[in-house]
Amino acid sequence: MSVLELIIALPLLAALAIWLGAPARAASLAATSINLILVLYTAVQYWGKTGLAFTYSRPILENPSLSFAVGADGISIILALLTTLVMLAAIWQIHDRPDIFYVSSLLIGGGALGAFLTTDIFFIYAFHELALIPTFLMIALHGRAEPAYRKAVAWKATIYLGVGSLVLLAGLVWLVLEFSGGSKLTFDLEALRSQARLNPLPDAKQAQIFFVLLLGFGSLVSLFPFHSWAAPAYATAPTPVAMLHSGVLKKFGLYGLIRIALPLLPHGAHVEWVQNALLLMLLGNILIMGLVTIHAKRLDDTLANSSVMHMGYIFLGIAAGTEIALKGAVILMFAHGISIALLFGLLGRMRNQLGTLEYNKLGGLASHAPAFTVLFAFGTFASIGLPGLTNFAGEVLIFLGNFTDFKAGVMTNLQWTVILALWGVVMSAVYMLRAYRSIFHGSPATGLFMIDPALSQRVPFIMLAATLLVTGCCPWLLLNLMKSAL
Amino acid sequence: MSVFTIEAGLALLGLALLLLEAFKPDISRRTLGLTAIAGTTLALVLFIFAPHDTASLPGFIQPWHQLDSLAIFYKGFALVITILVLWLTLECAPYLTRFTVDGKLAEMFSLPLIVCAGMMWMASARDLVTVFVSLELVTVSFYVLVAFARKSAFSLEAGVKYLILGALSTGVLVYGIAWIYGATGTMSFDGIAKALANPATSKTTALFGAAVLLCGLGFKVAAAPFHMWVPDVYQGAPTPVTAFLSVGSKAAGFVVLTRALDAFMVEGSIIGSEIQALLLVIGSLTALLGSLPAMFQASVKRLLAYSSISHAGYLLLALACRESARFDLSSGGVVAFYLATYLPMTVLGFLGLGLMRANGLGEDIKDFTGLAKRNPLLALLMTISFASLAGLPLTAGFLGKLFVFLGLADHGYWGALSCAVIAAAAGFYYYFKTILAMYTTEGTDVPALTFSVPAKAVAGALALVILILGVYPKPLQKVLTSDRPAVVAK
Amino acid sequence: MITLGHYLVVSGMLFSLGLAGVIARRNIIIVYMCLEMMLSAANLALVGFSRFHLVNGLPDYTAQSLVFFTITVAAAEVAVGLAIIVALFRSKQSVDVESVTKLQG
Amino acid sequence: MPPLLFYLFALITLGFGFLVVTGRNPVTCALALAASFVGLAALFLSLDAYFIGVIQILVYAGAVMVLFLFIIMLLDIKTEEGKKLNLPAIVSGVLLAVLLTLQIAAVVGSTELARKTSQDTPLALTEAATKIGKAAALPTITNDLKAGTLPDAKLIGFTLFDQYGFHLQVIGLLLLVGTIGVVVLSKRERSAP
Amino acid sequence: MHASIILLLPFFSALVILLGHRQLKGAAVLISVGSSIISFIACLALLAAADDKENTKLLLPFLDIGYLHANIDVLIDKQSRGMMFIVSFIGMLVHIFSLGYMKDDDAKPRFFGSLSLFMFSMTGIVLAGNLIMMFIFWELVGLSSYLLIGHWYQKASAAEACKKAFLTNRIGDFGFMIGILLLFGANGGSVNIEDLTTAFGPGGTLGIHAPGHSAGFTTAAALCIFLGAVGKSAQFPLHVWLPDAMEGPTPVSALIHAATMVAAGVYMLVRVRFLIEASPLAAEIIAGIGAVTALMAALMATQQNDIKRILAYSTLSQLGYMVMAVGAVAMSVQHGHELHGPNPGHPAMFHLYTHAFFKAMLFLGSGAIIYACHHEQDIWKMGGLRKHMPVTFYTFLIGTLALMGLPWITSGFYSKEAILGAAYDSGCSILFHSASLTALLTSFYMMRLVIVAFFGKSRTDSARHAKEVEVIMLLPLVILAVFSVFSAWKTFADTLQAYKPAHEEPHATVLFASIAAFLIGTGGAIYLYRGKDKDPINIKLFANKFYFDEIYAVIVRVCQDRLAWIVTALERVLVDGLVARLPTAIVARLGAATRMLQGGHLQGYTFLLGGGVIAVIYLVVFVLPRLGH
Repeated sequence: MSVLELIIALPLLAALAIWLGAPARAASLAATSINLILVLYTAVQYWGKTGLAFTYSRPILENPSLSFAVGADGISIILALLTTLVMLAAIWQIHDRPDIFYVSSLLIGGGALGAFLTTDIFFIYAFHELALIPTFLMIALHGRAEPAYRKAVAWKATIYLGVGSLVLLAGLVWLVLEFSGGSKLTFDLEALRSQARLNPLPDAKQAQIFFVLLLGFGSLVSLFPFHSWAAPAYATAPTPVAMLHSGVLKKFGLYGLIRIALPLLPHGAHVEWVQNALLLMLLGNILIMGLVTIHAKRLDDTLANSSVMHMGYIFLGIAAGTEIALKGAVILMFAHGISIALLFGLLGRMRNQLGTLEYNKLGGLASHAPAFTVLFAFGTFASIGLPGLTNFAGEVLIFLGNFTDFKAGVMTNLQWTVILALWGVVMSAVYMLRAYRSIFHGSPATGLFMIDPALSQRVPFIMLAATLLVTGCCPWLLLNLMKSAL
Repeated sequence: MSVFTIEAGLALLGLALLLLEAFKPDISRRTLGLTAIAGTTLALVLFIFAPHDTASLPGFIQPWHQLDSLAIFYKGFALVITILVLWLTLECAPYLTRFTVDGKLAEMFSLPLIVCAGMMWMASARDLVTVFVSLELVTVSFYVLVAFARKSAFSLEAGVKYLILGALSTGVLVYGIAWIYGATGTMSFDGIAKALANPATSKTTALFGAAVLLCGLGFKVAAAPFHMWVPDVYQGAPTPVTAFLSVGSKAAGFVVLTRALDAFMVEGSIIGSEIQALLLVIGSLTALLGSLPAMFQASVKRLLAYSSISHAGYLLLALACRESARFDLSSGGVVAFYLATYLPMTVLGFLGLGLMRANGLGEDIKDFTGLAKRNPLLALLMTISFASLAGLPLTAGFLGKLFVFLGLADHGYWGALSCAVIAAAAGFYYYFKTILAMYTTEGTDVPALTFSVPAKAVAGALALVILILGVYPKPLQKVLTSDRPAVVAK
Repeated sequence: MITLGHYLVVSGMLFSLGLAGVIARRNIIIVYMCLEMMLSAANLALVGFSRFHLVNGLPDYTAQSLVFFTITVAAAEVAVGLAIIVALFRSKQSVDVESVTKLQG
Repeated sequence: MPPLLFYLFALITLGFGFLVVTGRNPVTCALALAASFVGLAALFLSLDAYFIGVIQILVYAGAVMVLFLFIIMLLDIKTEEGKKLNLPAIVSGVLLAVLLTLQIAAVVGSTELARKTSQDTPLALTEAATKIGKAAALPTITNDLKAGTLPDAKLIGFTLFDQYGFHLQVIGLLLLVGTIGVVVLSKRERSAP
Repeated sequence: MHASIILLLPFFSALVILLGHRQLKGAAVLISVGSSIISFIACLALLAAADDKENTKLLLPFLDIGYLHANIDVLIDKQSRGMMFIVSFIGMLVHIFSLGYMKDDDAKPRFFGSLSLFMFSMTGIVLAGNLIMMFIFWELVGLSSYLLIGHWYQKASAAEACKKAFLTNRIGDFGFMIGILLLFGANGGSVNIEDLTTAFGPGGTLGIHAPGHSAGFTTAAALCIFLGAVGKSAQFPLHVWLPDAMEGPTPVSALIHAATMVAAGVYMLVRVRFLIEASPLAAEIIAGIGAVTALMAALMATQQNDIKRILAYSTLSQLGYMVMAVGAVAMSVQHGHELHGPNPGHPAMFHLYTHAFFKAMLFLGSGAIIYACHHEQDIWKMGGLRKHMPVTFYTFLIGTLALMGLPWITSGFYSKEAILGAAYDSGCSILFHSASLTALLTSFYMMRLVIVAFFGKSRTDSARHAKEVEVIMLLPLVILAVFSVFSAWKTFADTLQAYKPAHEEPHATVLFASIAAFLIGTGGAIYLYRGKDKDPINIKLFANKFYFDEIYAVIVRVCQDRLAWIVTALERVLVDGLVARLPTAIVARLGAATRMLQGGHLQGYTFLLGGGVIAVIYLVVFVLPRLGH
């Protein structure tokens, strides 16, 4: 028994309890709060350590060797922390909704925790899929649009994610076959890793497998051009689902690339054609989606598209593959998760109170709801990448990480990409500030009225904003958890 | 008590029940059904404790029957599905009787026992004659069962279609047997394998025989392009019979197919590689032809029929991937594993359908609307069943698919793997369409559904099996770990 | 001289003829007859092969046993089949294959 | 069998078979099928399968065909006259038949065994008498063999009851199931007229 | 120790106010002002403890992995100490001034909180020991500037202005970051200013004579870094935000948009002057941009009517001056002119230092006027204020004279002369001429402002009823006026560690040009504007700021919004179409087609079955064996 098993099981058990009739809000809040404490406890325990900790394995199949193996290193703990924080916030902010909101939030969160804290490829994959079902159902059933539209949106997301998962599965299977070595197939990540260290594959083959994994993981993370599910899905999804999926679950693809693809295929991402393809795709995310976001006329569109756009930076970190860049990518994953969850959470409240999110109908909300405005500003400026909030630390590490092997006068494709990507930072300021300006600045629009949330309703958002601030000012808090080289 | 005695006893019990009904017409169907269930359960218990080796069989049967792990597994499988089908028949009786003559169901309880015995014999057959006679016993029984609710136009139509196409396939099968016999001079699988490993055997003749034989067997397992009877017959047949067909009959077909392929693809076989290629083509085609039309089905029962075709495709692909040295679940094992996982999820699906019919509902997707509100438990169980059919991780269905994919990738059959992946992706769509309907709340304010405690218990148990196998497949693997000699196509 | 091939070709032609009938005819009873023809064709092939796969200088009686079983099975199938056809006729007043097209799609 | 006879019976088999496929009247078809089976039985005989030949006539041409006729009469099925022919079905049926025949012919052509004639592979009856193993326990068989005649029915009987006892039982069960099926499927409902 | 107080005190002040501004109310003001005063005292202590030994020390960890050490480490040397004094001193005065100016504002806590945030960020820039830290605070001053400009966010113009300021700065930061990345990469992972100085210095790995030196790279890096300064110091072509930034409260304009933040660009350029000195092309471009900005802004200033805008353009112009000085100095160094003594100074920094005092004073003075005139900002609606607000007038006049560079008396004269000297030494006569012309224009428009606003008769009621402002606002004015005059004097400058260049006898031409510019400009203004109620000159091009805003609006519309529209449409049609819709449509078609096989007709099924058998036979018997399976 490992504490991680408890962490994974708690939300799922709470969901079961609610289904069996336990009071939804109390049960889910209790479970997530305990979970947060547990994750913080593991973080403290892990502080300064390296390698996998809290490992425990329960074999479930001999050959191919599958086991329910848990274990966490810094990345897992950071993402688990992200999950529990967002989950607590998402659940806390649910207000006057049917029980299924709590259940699905718990399932999505529990699935994400499972994916981040297990070390067997089989379960990593499985838990992610588990979390996708409630996402799909919630968008289709409780999305914020006409039934026909939201169902179409849910389908689009599901088909993309489903096909992406299958491609991913193919890639994972390929990995397992290549790296299982001698006589037995194994899904154990550690075993595969040691095999990969002993007998690395030829670069050309690494590149092929990496590319398959990239497509699979990529479509889960809305890598351009497999992104068109994301924006409508987030814009339509019920608030907790939008928070949890865009904040947490989406990070799974990136986690997989960092955790599975890169260690096993260290040269895969650097073979020229793969790298160029990846760079083109992530530039698509940053530049094209940046422009698309600029074009957005509603807050939900802006946030949803920006969430797609920001993935490009994390991919940039993965493309660089240097230690600094990868750690930056992890920090940015954390940061983006918190900030986008914060924004989606606030957006949900706005939608409830105002009934519209169109910029040309909004204005001057800062006068009515100052606390709300401050919270939103945290999200906005975090998205923009303002120093002092976590996103900046991640982005700057990614950029720096791309320049660690810079030879004066010779720019590689990677470095040119960074420069183009930097322009995306400008674009994100453009659309976020435009949004902020249209919503909060100016004179209050007639007929729209919004008040600050009650203090108890503010707590989840304050918690997220505070996280952004604390880890933004002290990113070494996160870095210290990632002492082991990636 | 030898396994054969149990099987014979089962068949005799079927006969006895028939006689009972004939001479005591006023016997309640409940008694009949429970007797049948009790008998089959007893058989299952006895079977579990019976000696599991060929030597324990009566001497006269030993040339024709074998008891390897595959046979043991399938026999158990057949008994379990029979119990479930009998029980399902009892559950569905209220509406089934509306379509049967005089509201009688007696044969619905006795014939499955005979079918079960037939399937068990098929499972251990060592030669084509045994295969033929036990297969025909099963088929003819199914002719009757499919058309049993003959007052329903659908059931009757299904019966006619199954009859004509089934007889056609029997013809093809016998013709294939004839040619295989012609090519090899023998009808026992061992002999065929030996002859095929001998380069002097005429390759063309053997190929022709094998191809025709596989066409005949392909019909039984719903392999494309011999699958087109499946949707119509599954949809038209009474739901318990459909479950029986789609699980029991198909499983039996796959056993025979496994045995035939073991012979055809024996090491050094002159036709091994062609047969393997054929399996890949047919398997891919089956997976696709099952999945693609399923996306447009309005009837869940028909949808499940298409899904069963698609699953047959994966199973065929699994058969195409002969043993991998790195893989304990050799191809027969993967097939067995897949079927073992396929049993609870399919039966659970049909069970749900049957329960809905028993509550006076239809079988269309729209009838599932709001099920989560009307009966949350049933909705959850159906969700588990469909999720597993779709191959969602942490359910049993995923592991089966995973092993198939592993096998295909291990051999580098990328084309077939792509087809399988496309089919699985389409599968996501249609299963989730149904799941979505269940949780849709808008629409009519419909009354709650109720169903009996045993129904809950059985359905819950099936769902639990799906979930447990999904996360803890080790025990099943132990059962299946093959003691059969490795056969590798070269 | 008459070789085994001759028999096999006759068997094949009979089988094909049956198949053609099964596909082309609309009367289910006739379709069923054609099916019987196909089974018989298969029997012919079996018997032909059994004559030429001599066992101890005698025809191979295992194959002929199968033929025996086939004929019996065919008889049983015919019985059941005709019963179904009768039931169909009773319900539709027709034995045309086009009377059973409700299940489709 | 002399070639001429073979061709004659083959022609009968196939010709009447053709009539089955093309006949407009079900009764004609049934009778043609019976005739075709008689031809087939003759071919069986020519392959030294006397018992099978006889069974073919008894069971098929006799029982089965009578059953067919009986049902046709019972149902009073009219000819297909007046009904339009399903041309595509006919064309495709013919096409498939032709293709299949060609394929089978090609396979036969490349089968070594198919070039053998009965003369090439004569039955070795007397030698067989010493080699028939368990069947030797039945003196009639050995005697017949020694006498140079083929104790066809005896040998089949021996095979069936010695080796295929189990299968025979299964077939019996199958026939029983068939019987039950017929009863279930064709019995009239008691309540309804 | 002092450094951490200076840096962190405002941070905590900002944090406390931000978190509890609803609860704190008046206390927020006290916290903020108090923290600014304590900072100032700490800063004085820093000056007192001054020694010339430069030292970088780690204050706080930030990002420290591998060979990346991007931490909060402070570099305390003469340049930062001097700058720190300016920041904390003017900051403190502005805090005090705001006590009066913002007295009636509802959102006072927010204002003071933002001000504290600004103090924190600006301190960070000044003390930054490495470029990443500088970038961090660079962005943060952008934020505080955003917050303060948008203080009255209800006004659409303020809301637009703050957005514009932030975004324009972002473009500059884009370049800055690239520059940092280039240096980071080239210098093997360190962007520590001292390390970089060594690397670019003689014998360094990146210096002009080093084997790895690449002119292109150095120029690129220098220009990228410079782009940051272009944004922050509002140089052409990114100057457009600064005039709009006057939408913020006037104390903010004084502190941020005149004295300190906008000067951060210059400060930073002087910090990395080794880089500019390593690239002749970059030096020329920088000097050129500075000169263009200076001249252009001066021209625009001549036709503005809003008192704050005139001062804003003046600021622009002076910033251009400083930037030009940076370039010019680098050019002269490249020509072998050695500026660095044991006590290096820099004309740009020196001008920054003097300019900070008098420009802050001018802004605060204008603030006092605006406050007194009930937020009237048009100088043509003022007039005659000399009598109503004598203290303000005299201090304002002193500031003006300092800005104009009243020879030998005011501090402005010395620093301007130093810059003119540098321009002269750069060997580029255009620089010198344009700088002289700018000086002339400066005198002209400032005199115009003074005459129109303070002399003549009051033209509106608000001007007529203007009263002298309260003491708390006058106090900073007076103090600053003193500094405006004396700050360039040796004792002062040495004590305050101004970055004054080692004194050289000014060249006669420079002296002459300086004085001539002062005289001609002043004379022209007096001649043209004395006693006028209306502007006698009307040059649309200048009044409309060379139409930059309009041109940029078109560029934004075409290059961004229209492009965004097109890209969005393409994304929907192409990407979504090709990746999502097309495959879905194909699969759906296939599905429908396969469904047709299932027509329900028995004959069709038998056909398919038979056909299937034939196809399988064909495949297995006739095709596969030939394929060599």
